[in-house]
Amino acid sequence: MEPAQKALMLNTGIAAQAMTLDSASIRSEFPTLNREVRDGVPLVYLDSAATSQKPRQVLEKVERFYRDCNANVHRGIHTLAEEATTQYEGARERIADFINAGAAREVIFTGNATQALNLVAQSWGRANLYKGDRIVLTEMEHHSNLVPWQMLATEKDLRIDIIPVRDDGELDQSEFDKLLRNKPKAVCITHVSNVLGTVNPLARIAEKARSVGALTVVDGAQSAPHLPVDVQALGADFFAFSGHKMCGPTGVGVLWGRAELLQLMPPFLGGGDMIKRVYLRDFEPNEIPYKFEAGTPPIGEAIGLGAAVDFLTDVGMDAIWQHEQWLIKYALERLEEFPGVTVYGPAGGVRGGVAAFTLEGVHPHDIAQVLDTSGVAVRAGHHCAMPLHDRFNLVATARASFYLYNTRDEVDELIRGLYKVKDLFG
Amino acid sequence: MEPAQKALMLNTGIAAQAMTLDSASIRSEFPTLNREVRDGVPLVYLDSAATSQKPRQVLEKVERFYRDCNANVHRGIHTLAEEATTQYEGARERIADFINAGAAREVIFTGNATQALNLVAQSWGRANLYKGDRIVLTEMEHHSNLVPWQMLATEKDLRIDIIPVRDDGELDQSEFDKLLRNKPKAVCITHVSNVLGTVNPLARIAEKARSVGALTVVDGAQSAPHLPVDVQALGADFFAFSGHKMCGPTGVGVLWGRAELLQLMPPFLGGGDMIKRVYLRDFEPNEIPYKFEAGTPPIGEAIGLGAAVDFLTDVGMDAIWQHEQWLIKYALERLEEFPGVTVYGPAGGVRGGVAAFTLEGVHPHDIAQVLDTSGVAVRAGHHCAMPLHDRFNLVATARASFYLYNTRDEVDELIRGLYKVKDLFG
Amino acid sequence: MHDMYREFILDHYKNPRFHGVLDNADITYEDDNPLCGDVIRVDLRVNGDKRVVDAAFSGQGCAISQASASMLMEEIQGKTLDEIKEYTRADILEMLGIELGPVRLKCAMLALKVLKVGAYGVQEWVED
Amino acid sequence: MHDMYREFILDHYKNPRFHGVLDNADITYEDDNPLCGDVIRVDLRVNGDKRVVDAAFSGQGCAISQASASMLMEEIQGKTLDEIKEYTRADILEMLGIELGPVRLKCAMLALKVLKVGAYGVQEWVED
Ligand SMILES: Cc1ncc(COP(=O)(O)O)c(C=O)c1O
Ligand SMILES: Cc1ncc(COP(=O)(O)O)c(C=O)c1O
Repeated sequence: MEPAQKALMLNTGIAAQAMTLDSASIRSEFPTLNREVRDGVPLVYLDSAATSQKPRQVLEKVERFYRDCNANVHRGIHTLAEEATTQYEGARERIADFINAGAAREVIFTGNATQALNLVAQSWGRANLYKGDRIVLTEMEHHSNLVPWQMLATEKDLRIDIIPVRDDGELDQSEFDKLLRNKPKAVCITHVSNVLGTVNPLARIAEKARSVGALTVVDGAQSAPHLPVDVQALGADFFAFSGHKMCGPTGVGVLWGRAELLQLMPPFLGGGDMIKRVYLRDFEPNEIPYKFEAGTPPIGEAIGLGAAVDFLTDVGMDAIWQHEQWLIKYALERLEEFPGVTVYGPAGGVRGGVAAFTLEGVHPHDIAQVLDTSGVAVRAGHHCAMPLHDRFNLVATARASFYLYNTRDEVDELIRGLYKVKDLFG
Repeated sequence: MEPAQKALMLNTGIAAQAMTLDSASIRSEFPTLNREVRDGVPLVYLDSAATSQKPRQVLEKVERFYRDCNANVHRGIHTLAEEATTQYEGARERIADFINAGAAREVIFTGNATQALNLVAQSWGRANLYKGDRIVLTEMEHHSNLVPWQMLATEKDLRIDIIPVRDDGELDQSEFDKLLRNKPKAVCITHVSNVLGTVNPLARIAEKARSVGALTVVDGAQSAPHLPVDVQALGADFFAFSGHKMCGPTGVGVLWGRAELLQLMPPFLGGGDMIKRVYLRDFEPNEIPYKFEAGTPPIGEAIGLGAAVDFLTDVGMDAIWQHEQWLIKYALERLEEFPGVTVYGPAGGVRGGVAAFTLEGVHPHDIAQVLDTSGVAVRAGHHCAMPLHDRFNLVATARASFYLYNTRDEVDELIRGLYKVKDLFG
Repeated sequence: MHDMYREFILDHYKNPRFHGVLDNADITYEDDNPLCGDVIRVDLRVNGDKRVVDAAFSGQGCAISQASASMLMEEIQGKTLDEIKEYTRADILEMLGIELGPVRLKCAMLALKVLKVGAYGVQEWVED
Repeated sequence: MHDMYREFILDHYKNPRFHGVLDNADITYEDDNPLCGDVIRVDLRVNGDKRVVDAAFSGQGCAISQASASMLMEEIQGKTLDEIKEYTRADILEMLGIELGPVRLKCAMLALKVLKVGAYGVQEWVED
C-alpha cells in the first residue's frame, strides 16, 4: 500500500474548505469510475448510499484469496486451510480495530446489515423481551431496522413506540424523553439516515437509554462507511453495518455486540461451526463469535472487507468525512437554488453526504431516468424508508449520495442534468 | 466460453472406464491447482467436500461485475443498477435450469446451504409444526441439517426420529418405514453424505414421505456439485446447497422450494427488498423469491454462482459424476489394501467421491498434518457430523474428497503420503 | 434526447387521453407499484357483447406508467374483453416503442396489470 | 521430515512422561477439544507450600496434544502454583520448538488449558 498511500495523501491546498481529498488519485483506484455509461457519456456515480464502488486493492485481495489459498476455514489443518483461517480471522481483527471494538470476538460476520439486525431481534430479542415490553424505533429507520422488530413484536406481543422526525429532519428529542418514561427495553436507531442525511446524537441517546435500562441497537449501515466510528465511545450495545457500502464486496456484513451480551444470547441460526458438540437430539453452542456464524462464512467477502477497511483507514476516516461535508454543503447550495427543487433533511450543520429531493411536476423515476442519459446515477424511490416518506407526504424522492471518490464537478453534472429534466418536462 | 468448452471436451479414449474428463485442460482452468504448498511441493487438493477450487471464468465474471457494473439491484433505474439486476436475475434463471426448478422464482439466494436449511426450519417449520409433531432426520446428517431442527424442536416441543445408518453406510430403510407409521410432518435428509459418500435413494424416500403427508427437505450440499440434480424428478419439496462447494464463491447458497409452499410461508428475515409495503408498525411481504431475500443480497456472489453453473454445465454433470466414480473406485482400492487403513461408507456401487478413513495408531490430525508436508490437502476431524462419528465409535476421521479436477495420480500421491505417515508413527 | 421520453410519450403524459373516472362503470380496479408509488385506476363500461364502450384511467406516477395507461385506454376502446385478454407485455412495449429495463418495465406494465386483474381476476396476471 | 514431528516430539508422544492417573490427587481436571477429539486429564498433588509434588496426565489425541501434555508435566514438577500461573502460549511453543497454525495451536494448548483451569478456575483461561 505504500505508493497508494502516498497517492491518497490529502490535498491541503484549498484554503476556504480546510481539507479535501485528492480526488484524481482516489478515483484512479476505482475501476468502475472510468467507465462510460454509453459512448461518450462518462459515469457520474451518485448512488453510494445504495452500494459503493470497489477499489482495485479490494478486488485484488479477494481474487488473490481465491487464486492462492482458497480453502474452508477453522476446521482444516492443511496449508491452504491455515492460510485461509489466518486471513479470515485477520480481517475480523482489522474490522474490530476499525470500529474500536473491545475485542475481535465481538465482531460477527453476517451476510449484510439486515441479517445483523435480524440476529439481534431474533436472538437477543426473543430471549429477553416479553409480552407488553416496549421497544423504541424512529420514524427515519430503514426497513431493515423496522421489519425485524415488527416481526418480533407480533410474535411476542411487544409494543412499538416511535420517535417522530421533525420537519427539519432531526429526531424529536423531547418525544424521546417522554417515551423513555415507559421504560423501554431497547432503542433501535439509525446512526445516519440514508434519506435525510441526519446524523443522530447517538452518544446522548445511548446514555439516556442506558439510564432507563434499555439497550441501544444501532444501524450503522450509513455511518461506518462515512465517518470515524468508535462503538465504545458511542455507548452502543449492538452496531450493524454492511461491507458493500464501504468499498467491500456484497455478501458480507458485520454485527458488533458487547461480549457480555453476546455470550448470554442463544444461537441465531444452527449448523456447522456454531457448535461445540452435536448429539442426535441436542447440541452445545460454540464460543463467540462462532456461536453466531452458522455454516461456511463469507470467507472471501470478509477478507475483502478487511482490505476495504485497510483502504479506508489509509485514506483516513476523518478526511473522508470532511470531504463529504465539503461536497454535501456545495450540493445543498446548488440544489436549493434550483427552481422547483425541495431537499429533505437538515438544512445545514453536521449532515451525511446524501441529498434526497423532489422536483416539482416530475416524478422521481423520471428524474433518475433522464439523469441517466447524462451518465448521472441517482436513485429514485422510497429508499427502503416508506414510513419516512409517508411522514413527508411523499411516495418517492430522488437521492444523490456521495462518497470519498466524488467531486464538486460531479455535483455540477447533476445540476446540469436536472436542467435537462426541467426542459423535457417543463 | 467457446474455446474453454472445446478444451473441456470429454476424453473418451479410455476403454475400461468408459469416460473420464480431460484433466489437464480442466486443471488449467483452476489457478489454485498450479500452486506449490511450499518450494517444490505442488498442491494435491483433496478437500473439495469442504470447499471447491474456483475456475478462472468464475473469478473473472465476479471481478468483471465489480469493475464494470457494480450497483445495487432491483430498486435502481440507472444503467448500472439495471445491468446489475439483469445479471443477478439471470444467474437465478440459470441456477433454476441447472436443478430443473419449475420456475426461477422458486430459487432463493441465501448465504450458504446452512442458512437455506434454517430458512425452511424457521419459516415453514415454525408456521406448520405443532407440539408433538414428528420430524425424521438421519444419523448421517451434517450439523447443518440437524441443529436447525433441534432448535425448532426445543422451541415447539417436537419429536425427532432418527433413521439409523447401517454398518455398510447405507440408511436402514426398514427403520425408516417404521418411523413413517408415526406420520411425521417432514423428512430432512442429505442427498449425499459428506463423510460416507452414501448416495441416498431420494426419489424413493420422498415418495414414501409424501405417501404419509410428510415433506422432504433435502440437503443437497454434496450432490448439486457432483451429479445431475432434477429437483422435480426427485420429488423433493425443498433442496438446499452452497455455491462455494460447486466452483462458485463463498457467501452464496441456494434454497429451492416448490412455489406453492414458498408462497404460503411467512417471511424468514425482515428488512429491505423482502417487503411490498412498510408502515411504522406493520408490513406487507413481497412476492417470492424476494420475500425471502432480506437486505442487499450477495449480488456478486450469486452472479459468480451463475458462472459456476455455466462452467459445470459445459463440462457436463454426467461426465463429472462418472469421473468421480472412476476416481473413488481407484481410491477405495488403494486405501483398502493399505495396511491399517479402515474406510467408512459403502464398499462399492454408487458412491460419492469422498473417502473418510482412519489409520491404526495415528490420530487423523497427525495424518492430515504429515500429508500436508507432501502437499496433500485432506481434512481431519468430525466433518460436522459428530453423531455419525459417534455411531462408528470414532472421534475423528481423515477425509479425502474429489472433484472434476482430480486425477488418479493424485490418489497415488495420497497413498505415498500415507506411507510417510506410517514410517513416522510406525 | 433520451429515447425513453420520445415526444409522443411525453405528450401522452402531459395530455393524457381518456383520463378520469367513469360514473356507473361496470368494472373498476386500482393497484399500485409500491416501489415507486405509481397508482393506476381503470374504469370500464362494457355492453352486452362484452365490448368496451368506454374506458378511463386515473392515478399518478411517472411518465412511463401514466403514458402507457393513456395509450392502453386509447387502444382498447371498442375492443371485446376477450380481445383484451390477449394483450401482452410485447404489445405494451410496441405501443411505447422503446426498450425498458427491469424496474421501468414494472411502471409500463402497471396499467395492463390493473386492466387485466380488474377484468378477469388475479389469476390472469402472471408477472413474467 | 516435517518440523512438526521432530524426534523429541514423537518421542514424548510414543513414550509419554508422567502419564497416568494419581491416587489422592489434590487437583484433577479434564477437558477436550471437540473439533478433533483430543482429551486431556491432569492430576496434581501439591504440598503445603502449594508446590507440585506430583503431576500426571492421561487422555488421548493427536501427537501434538499428547506430547505437549507430556512436556508440560515434566516442566511443572516441583513448581509452585503461582509459578504455573505464569505459563503462557509462548512457553508451550518454546517447549515444542515449532510454529503452529491456528487449528494445531488448540491441540498444543489443551494441556495448559486443563492445567490452569484445574488449578485456578476458568477465569484464568483466556484463549487469545
Ligand atoms: C452435507 C452437507 N450439508 C451441509 C453443509 C453446509 O454447507 P455450508 O457450510 O456451505 O452452509 C455441508 C458442507 O459443509 C455438507 O457437506
Ligand atoms: C440506513 C440503512 N440501514 C440498513 C441498510 C441495509 O443494508 P443491507 O441491504 O446491506 O442489509 C441500508 C442500506 O440499504 C441503510 O441505508
